[in-house]
Amino acid sequence: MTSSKIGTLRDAVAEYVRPGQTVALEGFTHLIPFAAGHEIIRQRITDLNLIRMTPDIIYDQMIGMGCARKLEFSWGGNPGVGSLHRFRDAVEKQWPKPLELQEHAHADMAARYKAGASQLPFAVLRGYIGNDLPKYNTNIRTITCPFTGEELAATPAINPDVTIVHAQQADRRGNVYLWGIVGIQKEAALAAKRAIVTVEEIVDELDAPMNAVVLPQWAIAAVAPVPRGAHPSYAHGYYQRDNAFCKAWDDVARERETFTAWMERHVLGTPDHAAFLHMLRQAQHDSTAVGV
Amino acid sequence: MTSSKIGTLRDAVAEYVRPGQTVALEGFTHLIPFAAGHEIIRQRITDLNLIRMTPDIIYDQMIGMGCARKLEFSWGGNPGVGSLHRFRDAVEKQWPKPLELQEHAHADMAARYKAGASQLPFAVLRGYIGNDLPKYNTNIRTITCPFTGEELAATPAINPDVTIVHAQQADRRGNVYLWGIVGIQKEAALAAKRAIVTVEEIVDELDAPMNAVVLPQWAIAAVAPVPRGAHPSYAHGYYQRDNAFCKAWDDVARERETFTAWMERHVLGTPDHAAFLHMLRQAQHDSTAVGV
Amino acid sequence: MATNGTASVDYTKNEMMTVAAARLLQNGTVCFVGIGLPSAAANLARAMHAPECVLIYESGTIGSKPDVLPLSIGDGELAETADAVVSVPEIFAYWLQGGRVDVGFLGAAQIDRFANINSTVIGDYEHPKVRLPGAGGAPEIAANAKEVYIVIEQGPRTFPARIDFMTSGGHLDGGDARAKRGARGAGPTVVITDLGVLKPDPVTKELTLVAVHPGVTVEDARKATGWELKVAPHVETTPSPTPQELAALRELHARTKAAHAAKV
Amino acid sequence: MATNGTASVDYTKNEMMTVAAARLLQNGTVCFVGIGLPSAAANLARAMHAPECVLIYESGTIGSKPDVLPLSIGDGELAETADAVVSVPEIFAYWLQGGRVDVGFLGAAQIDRFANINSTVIGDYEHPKVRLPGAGGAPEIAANAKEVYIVIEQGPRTFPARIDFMTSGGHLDGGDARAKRGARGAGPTVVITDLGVLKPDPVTKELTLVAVHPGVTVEDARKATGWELKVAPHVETTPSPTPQELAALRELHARTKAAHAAKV
Repeated sequence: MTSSKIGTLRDAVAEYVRPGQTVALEGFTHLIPFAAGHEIIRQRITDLNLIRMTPDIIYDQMIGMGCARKLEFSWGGNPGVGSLHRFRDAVEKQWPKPLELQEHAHADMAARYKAGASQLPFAVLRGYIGNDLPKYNTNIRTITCPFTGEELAATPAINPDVTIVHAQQADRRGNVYLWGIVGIQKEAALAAKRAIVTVEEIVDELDAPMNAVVLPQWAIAAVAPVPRGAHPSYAHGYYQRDNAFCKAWDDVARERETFTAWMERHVLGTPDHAAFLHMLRQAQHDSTAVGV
Repeated sequence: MTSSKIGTLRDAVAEYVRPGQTVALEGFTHLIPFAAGHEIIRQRITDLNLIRMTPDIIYDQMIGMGCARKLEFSWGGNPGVGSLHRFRDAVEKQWPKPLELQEHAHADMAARYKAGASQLPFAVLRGYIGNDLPKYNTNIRTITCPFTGEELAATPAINPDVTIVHAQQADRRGNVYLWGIVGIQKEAALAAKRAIVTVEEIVDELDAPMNAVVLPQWAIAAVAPVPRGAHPSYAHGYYQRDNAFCKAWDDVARERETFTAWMERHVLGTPDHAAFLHMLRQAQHDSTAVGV
Repeated sequence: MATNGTASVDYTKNEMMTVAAARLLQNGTVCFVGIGLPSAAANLARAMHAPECVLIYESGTIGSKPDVLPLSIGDGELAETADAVVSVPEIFAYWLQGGRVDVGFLGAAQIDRFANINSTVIGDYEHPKVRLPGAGGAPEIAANAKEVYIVIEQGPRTFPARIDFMTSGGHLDGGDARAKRGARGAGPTVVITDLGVLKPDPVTKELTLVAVHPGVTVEDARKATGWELKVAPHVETTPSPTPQELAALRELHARTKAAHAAKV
Repeated sequence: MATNGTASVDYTKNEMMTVAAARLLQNGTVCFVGIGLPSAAANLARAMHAPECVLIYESGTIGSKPDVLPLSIGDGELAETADAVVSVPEIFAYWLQGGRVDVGFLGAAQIDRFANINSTVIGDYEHPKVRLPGAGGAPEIAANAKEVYIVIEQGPRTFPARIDFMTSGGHLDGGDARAKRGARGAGPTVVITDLGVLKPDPVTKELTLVAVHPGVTVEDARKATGWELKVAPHVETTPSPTPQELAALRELHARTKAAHAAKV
């Protein structure tokens, strides 16, 4: 029952991620599950309702490759660099297909995941005062405190069909340990019907401090070891962010043609993350920073 | 501004705890702030609205010594031993004075503290289905989900005037680190207008893991080093619970006379926690387990 | 304590009750454990047939594997042997209310015919004869665990015609009342007493005696019940504790006694 | 980049803006920091007069003391140098909404005369000309921090007569509108631009030019503003960056550049 949870990312995505589902790949600037996003692209899974607080390069790639019909989010950008060109092209010019947006604020998305993990139907927050989003997003409503009469914002819980997160370690039974900036990952995983976790490595024993963020194996559907699975984001204690890649991405993604060519060669043209990373390294040796 | 936060427990209680206030001394079976409770008894502070998920011996003592006019709680007992005799005497026979009860369930009290720490006026939970408390406690109400129409329980946030917790360590600036069973302490401290923390020791550097439970000094009103300040409960990494004391307490507290004599001698008759512990140890040498 | 002896080894009624309760837990079951007898039964199950049974204690310990029984719901041993130690709000919100608990394992002071339990007061709530500890985690364990097991000694005081206070909803007033009130879990599916085993009728949800322990008669169970006890057409007899079960349970208690004495 | 030089050292407009913003932070202030210029200003303050300024980043780091500027809101350096690293829901619920932040320090794409800011779209929301990143943490920082500082370059596009979308409420439509809507914090108390400093009128809450940077005229500020700019009776001139301030800022940027280049 337990060790069978550890397998390949390919098998986990094939088994649990289906077209049309609501899927969250979470990671708040750290431990972003890039390899898992690429695997979804490789398996040509489309029509997804993607959720993420901070859609960045991996969501830009998934949107540009036509995986998504809708995006629920609160901030979309390439951190420290600029816009997401594929995201903008989808929103501004419906390329490669229209992208429906359901837009919230960070505090709200965090509260919505928390409500989802708690199996509550809605979240409550002091939010959206003087914000125009409720004019366009009918999922931002109000609720009245039954004690004080105050009016607060209320939004629906997030309960993805599948959440995918990346962590530093799992033990041989599949218990997962992550540390550093832990973001929204625990809530996103527990809010989902099924959670898939990619990890840097499988270890004999998690040497986790007593109050560490540990997800027990029985709360997870599948664990897949994927070294450097968060690249070009970082994994605290393993590797740092590939800032050069993030900057170079801006040029790759700016035009549809360069984007498509890059994705076909590097993602669709490689069988897995190890091969992808190998190709990137070779390209970098050949002097172009991201192998365009 | 920072180092001045570290001082004596006597000064912290004298400065921040006032008659009539709403005061929470929290600790979920671990790190229970016994020394702080004794100091409140020594300073003859009365008319308190005490809050605690799990009132146990220290609240039995405070209630029996007349500190409380009201108790908000969700489980009252001497864990692993039995009833709290002074609590029962107050509820059943109004001795030494009547004790108003506001009773909830654990899941609710936890949600109420969380709402308090979040500065929300109310908490929402799936609770009280088939529970009679809402018949007596008008603070347990219902709220309707603005999305699904479901009816859920709603209760008011807890925002004590003062919360007191015990932790293992503080650094010289007053940053506090606790570990093990961390209970409701962070929420209780952050929900309060002022938080007082007693600690086992002051250390040069907190050697806390990255995601540990650390309360920064600027979120705390006062820090007081009180070695063995959680006795007879335990402090993980420092000392274990004094089970013999907890069992012997049952006999001490059963009768008003033995209780009063014990409290006068051991608590009112000692200037501070060190002297209290010294007297206990001497009494144990003299063969009676709790120095009756 | 009285002993019954139909097998080769003598055992107490309490031991029979603990063993019968332990047998219900499956390997891999996620069990939210109350202190006392539920905790003893769950840890006996871990020592016997269910080593991978996941124990959650409301103090926030997930996957505790204590070698000795805890005296309180928050003993240090529970934290030291856990897979994760989380805050109390988290354990109630993300793990219990989050629907991740298979079995809620509860004790009680009183139970009624629909497996509603009282752990709040004997007598009137506002002028109680006996003030009991109160709800603790029980109401939401009863509401949100996928199913609930209850262990309680059976007698006229613990099985009254009407409980004085409803602390944790079982099947409320029977039938589909529970589902109608929005409870997510199935509620109590079994009650283990020192006399036998009761299960709710599939339709009416009234507790029905389905087994008696060795040496106990149906009549004994009737007499120990404050209402007219419903009895299954065929009442099983619980197999006696095996020597292995008894040995494991007694070792657990012996280790516990030694450890807690040493800990002072 | 253009340089102004009224002091003994040349400096850029961006440097003047950063230094002016940094000077506002007091030692011990708890500051919720946006990425980019707010982060640069806050860390310059730490390096200069406010070493105990507590920096909170929305990724969950409390009391970060980075030696180099983060590229993202969640760089590892922010975690490594923090007093505590908590989850994202906790940082928003217990720390920001919990009322523990003295100053929210924000940038923006557009600002209006009542210090409402837009970081969502240029053009119509449903058919945008330019889709910007969106709200992030800003709306609740603006609502719940005790006060808000905004840094933004001043020009007709960033200071339009009407912003295209209100992402984070400043003083709404002025007067006591903000308090009436239930915002807990005082809202924007100062706006620092590359031209000068604006503060809301105490009554109307309309932004009023109270200072210009050296070499900037009131007329320059008026021209860079898309509405008829309100000007204080006496407009101060911001003191130029001191050599110490400039050295500290340039060292910070040099360390940052070296560190991030080395990190690939």
